[in-house]
Amino acid sequence: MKRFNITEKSINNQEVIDQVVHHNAGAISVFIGTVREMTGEKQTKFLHYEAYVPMAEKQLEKIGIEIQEKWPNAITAITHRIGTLQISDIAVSIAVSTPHRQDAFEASRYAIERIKEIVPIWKKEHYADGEEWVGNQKGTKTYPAGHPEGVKK
Amino acid sequence: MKRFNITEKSINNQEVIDQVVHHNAGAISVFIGTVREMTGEKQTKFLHYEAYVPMAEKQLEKIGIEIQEKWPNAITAITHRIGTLQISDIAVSIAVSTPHRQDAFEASRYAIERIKEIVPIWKKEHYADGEEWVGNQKGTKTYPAGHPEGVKK
Amino acid sequence: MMIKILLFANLAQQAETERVSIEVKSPLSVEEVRNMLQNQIGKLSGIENALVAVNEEYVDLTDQVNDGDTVAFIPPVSGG
Amino acid sequence: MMIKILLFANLAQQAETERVSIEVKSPLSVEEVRNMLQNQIGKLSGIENALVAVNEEYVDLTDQVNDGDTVAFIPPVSGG
Repeated sequence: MKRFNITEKSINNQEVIDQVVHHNAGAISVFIGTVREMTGEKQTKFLHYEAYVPMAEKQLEKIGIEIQEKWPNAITAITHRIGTLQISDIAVSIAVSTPHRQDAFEASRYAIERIKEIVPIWKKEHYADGEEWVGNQKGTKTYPAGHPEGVKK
Repeated sequence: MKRFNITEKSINNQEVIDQVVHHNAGAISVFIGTVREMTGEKQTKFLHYEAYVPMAEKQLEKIGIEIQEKWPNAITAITHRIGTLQISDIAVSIAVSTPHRQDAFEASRYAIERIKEIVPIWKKEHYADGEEWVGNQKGTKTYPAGHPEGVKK
Repeated sequence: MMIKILLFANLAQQAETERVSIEVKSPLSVEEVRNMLQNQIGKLSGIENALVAVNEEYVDLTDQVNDGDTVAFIPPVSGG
Repeated sequence: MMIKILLFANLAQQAETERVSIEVKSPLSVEEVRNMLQNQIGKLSGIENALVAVNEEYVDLTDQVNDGDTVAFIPPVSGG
């Protein structure tokens, strides 16, 4: 299994975790994103994710490298699912192991924030009353330079 | 399976996670404590955990209640293993689900910190060159009142 | 020379395709590719907010695109 | 009246037992139990840093212990 993986299959958390187990790790922080039914008054029926797969896997790998630079000895594995997902399905599973727990929490949080910034994956919400591409499609945030901040070219 | 559990068996993370999956959860933060080999120059051969089991389970349950008070809609499950553990074995697995990810991270971190404060579990390190009960056995921290701060009687 | 263009999410939906090829005479900038694309298939609402990647790496609008390159327009991402 | 005492970790190791019973004539404080215990089995180093639980709930040193209660001396915990 790849440590940085986009898949159409359902995600097995333990397979993601297994890739970061290490004899000098004392802590593993796992973040699992699941499909939530209610967002405010809006009811999600199901989701559809699409990705620019080869680039998305490269960007996930970059996040792993960024984490290793910021938290030495951290080991990261990330799997993101694409396709149609039902309520409670796992969209993403991130595992980071570190010698001490503080770093594991920080790095795992960093990973999910970075995914939402730089990894080419898009979510379409299918609500009870319509559908919508999620994210900042309306252009309130712009990237004059053509790339997000902090992205190494 | 109990949501707050002390066990002598090896821990299955997914069983812990399964207990917090919820249709209105968008995030699950899982913390896994594993046995680390090196701490500074000291090499751990194996660990032994003991617990005051019925009270430890009650205290874990209290942590779950505290979390629900601090982060409404959070659901918590915690399993801690006791007995003899080898390098990389899972000592504790904590899962917290919440609607949004910020709360999941905070609550899961809170849970592990509280375990280290109020749950009657003790760890004995068996090093290459001796053994030692871990924790503040030397009395640099004292509890004049007989109980730790923030414990509800 | 030939440039391959990839579109995603709402951009692909508007274009009714995920792949477009454009024929150009000489190397040009990312921004020029963006203009040529819309001359060819029509205005794509929101494309000015899309990130751009050439051969799977993010680039600046002023970077140059060469023969055979793949230019991807990446609307604001929403994974996780 | 009879009071059950539980010891753990380094305290159990020193006492060479995890369970002690003490016989008393009238209800007494947690602190008095701690003193009586050490009168009976000898000084336990570090017991003054132990938390105390009666019937599985943390208590204060001044709280009262009654017939049949279980008093647990809980050295600084180190789970997780």
